[in-house]
Amino acid sequence: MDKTKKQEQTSTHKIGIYLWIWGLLFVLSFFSYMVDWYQFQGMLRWSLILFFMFLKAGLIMAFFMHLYWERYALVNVLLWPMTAIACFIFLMVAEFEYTVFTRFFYFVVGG
Amino acid sequence: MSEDFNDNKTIQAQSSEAISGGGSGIATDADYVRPAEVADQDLYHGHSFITKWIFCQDAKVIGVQYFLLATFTGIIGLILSWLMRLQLGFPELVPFMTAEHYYQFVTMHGMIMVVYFLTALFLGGFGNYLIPLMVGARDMVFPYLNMVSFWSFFVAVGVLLASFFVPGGPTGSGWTLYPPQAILEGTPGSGWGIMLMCISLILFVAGFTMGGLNYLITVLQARTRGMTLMRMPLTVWGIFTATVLAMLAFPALLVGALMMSLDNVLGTSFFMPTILKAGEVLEYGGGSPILFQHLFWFFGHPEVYIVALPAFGIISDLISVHARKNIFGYRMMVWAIVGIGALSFFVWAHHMYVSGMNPWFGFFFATTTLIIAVPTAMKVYNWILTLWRGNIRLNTVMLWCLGFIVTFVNGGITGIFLGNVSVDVPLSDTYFVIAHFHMVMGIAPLMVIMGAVYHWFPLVAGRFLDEKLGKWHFWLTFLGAYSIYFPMHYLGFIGVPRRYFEMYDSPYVTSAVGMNEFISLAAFIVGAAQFILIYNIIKTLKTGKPAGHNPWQACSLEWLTPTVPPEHGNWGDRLPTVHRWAYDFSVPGAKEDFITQTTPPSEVAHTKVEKT
Amino acid sequence: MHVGIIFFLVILGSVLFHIFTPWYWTDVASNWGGMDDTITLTFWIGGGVFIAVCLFMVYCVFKFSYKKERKAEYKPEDKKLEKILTWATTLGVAALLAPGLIIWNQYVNVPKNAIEIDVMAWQWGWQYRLPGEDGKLGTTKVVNINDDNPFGINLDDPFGNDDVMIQSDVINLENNRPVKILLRSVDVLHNWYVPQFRAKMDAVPGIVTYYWFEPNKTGEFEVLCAEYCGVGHYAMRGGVEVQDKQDYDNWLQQQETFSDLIAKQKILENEKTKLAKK
Amino acid sequence: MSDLKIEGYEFKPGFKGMAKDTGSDQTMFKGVHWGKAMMWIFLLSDTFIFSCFLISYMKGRGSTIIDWPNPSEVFGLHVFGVDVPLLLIAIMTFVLITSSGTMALAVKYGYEKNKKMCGWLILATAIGGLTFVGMQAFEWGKLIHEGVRPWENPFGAPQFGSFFFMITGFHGTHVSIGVIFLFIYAYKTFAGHYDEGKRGWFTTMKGDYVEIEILGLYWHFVDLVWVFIFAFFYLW
Ligand code: HEA
Ligand code: HEA
Ligand code: CUA
Ligand SMILES: [Cu+2]
Repeated sequence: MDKTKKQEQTSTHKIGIYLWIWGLLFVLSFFSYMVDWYQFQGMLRWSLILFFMFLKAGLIMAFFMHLYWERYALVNVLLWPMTAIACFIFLMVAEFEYTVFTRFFYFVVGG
Repeated sequence: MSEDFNDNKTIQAQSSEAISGGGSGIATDADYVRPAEVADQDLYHGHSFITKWIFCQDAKVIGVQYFLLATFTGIIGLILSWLMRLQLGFPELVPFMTAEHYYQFVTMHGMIMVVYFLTALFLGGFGNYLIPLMVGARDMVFPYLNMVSFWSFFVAVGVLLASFFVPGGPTGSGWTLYPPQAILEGTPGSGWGIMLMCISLILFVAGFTMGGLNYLITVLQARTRGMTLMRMPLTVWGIFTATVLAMLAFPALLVGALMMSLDNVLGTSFFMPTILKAGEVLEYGGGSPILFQHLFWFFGHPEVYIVALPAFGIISDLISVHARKNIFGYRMMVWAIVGIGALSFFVWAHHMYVSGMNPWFGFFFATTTLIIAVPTAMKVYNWILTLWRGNIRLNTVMLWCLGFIVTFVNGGITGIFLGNVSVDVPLSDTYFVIAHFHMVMGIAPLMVIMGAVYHWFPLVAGRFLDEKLGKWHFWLTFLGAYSIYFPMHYLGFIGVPRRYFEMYDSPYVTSAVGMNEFISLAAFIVGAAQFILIYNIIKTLKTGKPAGHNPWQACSLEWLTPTVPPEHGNWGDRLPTVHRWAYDFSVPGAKEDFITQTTPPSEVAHTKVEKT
Repeated sequence: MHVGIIFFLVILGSVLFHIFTPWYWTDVASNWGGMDDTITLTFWIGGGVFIAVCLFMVYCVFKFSYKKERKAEYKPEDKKLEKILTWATTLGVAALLAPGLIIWNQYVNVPKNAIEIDVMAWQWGWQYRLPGEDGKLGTTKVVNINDDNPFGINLDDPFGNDDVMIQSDVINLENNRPVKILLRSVDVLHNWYVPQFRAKMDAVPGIVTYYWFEPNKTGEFEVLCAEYCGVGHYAMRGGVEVQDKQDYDNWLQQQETFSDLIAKQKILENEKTKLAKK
Repeated sequence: MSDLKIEGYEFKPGFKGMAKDTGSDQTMFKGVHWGKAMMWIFLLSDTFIFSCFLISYMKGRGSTIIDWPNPSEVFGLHVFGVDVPLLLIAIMTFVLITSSGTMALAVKYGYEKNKKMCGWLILATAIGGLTFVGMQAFEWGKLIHEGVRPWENPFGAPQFGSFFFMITGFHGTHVSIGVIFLFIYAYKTFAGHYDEGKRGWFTTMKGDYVEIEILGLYWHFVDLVWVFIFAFFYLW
């Protein structure tokens, strides 16, 4: 195992890129904190939260976890299963809306 | 410690200069296989009895350990099913059987059979034994982790069985463990029993994850030279895909079990709405029982394919070897396995059509569920098309294969009934469902296990199992099991609900009593017939006909080890190189009716072998 | 040889069993005959495929069993055949799915004129509530449930007062009138299932679920609980009596409403206080 | 990684490369160490665990008809006479990101075989993690003091407490396990186990700097999960 490894892994990335990402993460975290600070509400809040969240997650995965430099075979294996999670999320949104509807309708407001 | 490793020797044998005909200069040579990418694995060789047989790091030993423990739990499950059948067929014979007992038995039977028997046997047992051999690896890539995996399973089984002896007994909540009922009084084992069940499941998942990582990385990263994914035997494909499903599905079970334990112990209300019990309102409120069902089936549906896919894979290999014909449409088979695996994450709520979930889900899940029938159908067609114009050896192994096809297609078709949402409405939660899943999960994969045992026993033990006993075993099991479950569908049509301790004064009973007695009788016979196999194994270990090398004239790697049974490290000094797929049977122009995977093209230049 | 014959007999036996079985579904007593039709259709298509596959297998066993001198065919793939089979199967599946979805669409959409019935389940029994003259059921809460208010009706909900309460596990239904069953449970999951009506749905604590049907045969039917709910599950029975309009109206007349109950309770209390004063 | 070379194998970028890698023999993830591949797959599985937690949380929060407490207030701190919303959480986020940065650098120096830098950076990461766990303990203490329990919550829906303790607890367990390993690896780095390929205590496998990257993957994942928890639990 070690023989082939050694040649390949002597090449690393410049320290600058890590410092950059590091800085960006601080800035983005600060921004998402500001979303709360200024008490944005509604769609604006949601889209900002999600935007910063995905940006941060993306930076961590891509650079700190080196996914940006990995080959597509690995990247795709890791990302495709997320479609199942996405499906689960969408359906559970529909489910909680239905649940809360029946609760309000039959236990609170009636009609 | 250093003498425990023999790395120097093997690494040298593996370095690229030592490869005959190798080197990039002669790349035009038909036999050329590129040099090894990774250095040979160094293995820890145990010396004492303990490191060799108990805390052993050899995947083959671990596989056998898994196999034996899973069979042991399976026999417990079988005994429980006998007790259930006694109650259902001849209640007067078991006056000691209360409803509590009955429900505990049903629950433990279901859970043991699905998780601790089939999953452990296919993935832990066959996976461990066969994956490294079939892909040409020396062992699993993380032998230590693999060992821990088995012992976690061992502890999980221990905890599970311990629940029979705690106050209140094991949980009787049904294997689906639905809250609120699972953790409320009124269900047997709602205190200790369900707790231990959750703990045992969590241990199982943890242990399985360790094993699963091994299987996956071994297949992905430790294949031998020349072994591409599209040359792997379908057995490996089936187990591999099932492992992927398990790694992604078990988390949902883990989360569900954890949250339910918290509801039980801390009094949180994840799954618990306001509940009135014996005139008093319990301190719960606001939770959602349906959420648990979603979590459970997000795990549960992939789980049923976790036990089905290895069966699909193994059966393909057995049929191909014993019909002396390549598996028909290998590519399609691989894609079907992968497709079924992927789709199985999008169909879970077909178990919940009448659960009171958002009714619009019915459309979505009925569609996805029926779509999954298409790749499955392709697999069925390819099995029978492999028989077509084959040269079928009607030995015991092949009999199990034929039995599998009949029972699987039967169970699959009833799955189509249930998947079609409005057809499921009258049939859900009746014996039709019981019949469906025993046919497709209880019997069909069992046929595969049996076939696999008869097929690979000569490899593991070096001797053939007795054919005559084998045939008895097969016919009793197949005909018996078919006559248990085929009529059972009709109980479902009448409307007999599942999980009924007895039907008592219901008008439905009268006509069903006779059938229940018949089913129970068949169940006793089938169960007893399994002991033929155990007898056969014990007898054969001593007196069986020696098998020698590659007794079935198969092509795949596991039969090509230098020693039979294979030793630790599998391949002696040098790893095999692979030049073709695992199914070159009856190639026109070849001397024999099979060409092994390691045969270089130059040796069979005159034949019409297709490039794979 | 005998292998093929036995497998053939198994298939033949299955078919014969299906034809001659004395165990089959009860006569449908609701509008969901469409479900039976879909099952029948599935039987034809599915059963046909099952028989075809198995007979093909039996044929292969007869025709191609081992002979030393014969060599099997070598044909890894047949793209065209596989394509045909894929499409044929897709077609078959679609043919099954379409009617299934159409019926499901009817199942989840309740007709406007359906009468709502509140089915309340507990371990281990049933009771029912019908809307009164206003045609509407009052809202409920589990915490309100006590001897004076067996259904947990919210006292400040005006719709609740005239609700008809049937504290019995048998309910009467009017023939040929669609009912919307509203299911509610105070403890665990249950399922109000009458095999003859075909329809079912779980009662889930914490929410209200529903389904509908239109009974079209008079008579008595047994209600089975079809979702596991603890040790009493198998004994959790109820009854339905489907009657013609006149009988049904007579029956309805005799039932108590929530306000009756409250009034009765008041009288009782008054008497008690009177007694105490004396 | 980017300029990998394997004898007899020609690399292609992008999806073409993916098809080629997948179709090749021996390995599918070219040049990826077994342990690293394992960690990735494990993290994928772990992602599903956290996803299930968060999905359950979403379902639970969405379907309760009792008001959900406003996290911005609940997690606010009263400092210097003013109420600062989410202050503690903000600091925790910054601490965790800091430790993620040090970890990334540790991995880099590890590959450069810079034992000293690598070791110190791992140690810094461990201390960052420890700080995080400490602050989480403080936060738990504060909430418990205010009467929030897994089964009840004075500010509204009881599920708030349940999900809060469960999810942050599970995440905190991950962090704690990570911290333990960070300390062990810091020791192993300083002791030179990765330079001389000393065999592991249990696994008996030879040490290699790639283990630092594997640990790094885990640590970054913990940070990654926190990003999601931060967004969904504290900001929603
Ligand atoms: C190995 C396990 C296994 C397998 C492979 C399957 C396969 C299938 N199952 Fe089954 N199922 C279970 C195990 C399994 N099931 C278990 C354990 C339960 C009950 C759990 C419980 O509640 O306790 C269950 C319950 C269950 C339900 C819920 C019933 C209910 O509770 O109301 C449903 C509903 O959709 C369903 C559907 C299907 C379908 C559509 C398939 C399909 O994958 C089948 C596909 C196969 C074929 C269709 C046959 C071959 C095809 C042809 C020959 C082609 C021609 C066919 C046509 C054109 C129709 N199953
Ligand atoms: C793989 C799964 C599996 C298997 C093999 C079986 C096998 C059997 N099952 Fe089971 N069963 C379930 C899974 C399984 N079951 C599940 C999930 C449930 C639902 C539980 C619930 O509702 O919660 C259930 C429920 C269930 C019920 C319904 C109870 C009820 O709802 O009230 C009944 C009733 O008859 C029943 C009967 C039987 C019988 C008679 C057998 C057998 O006797 C049939 C014959 C079996 C064999 C021939 C296999 C035996 C072999 C071995 C044990 C190992 C030997 C191996 C070697 C030596 C290598 N089972
Ligand atoms: Cu109520 Cu089952
Ligand atoms: Cu399913």
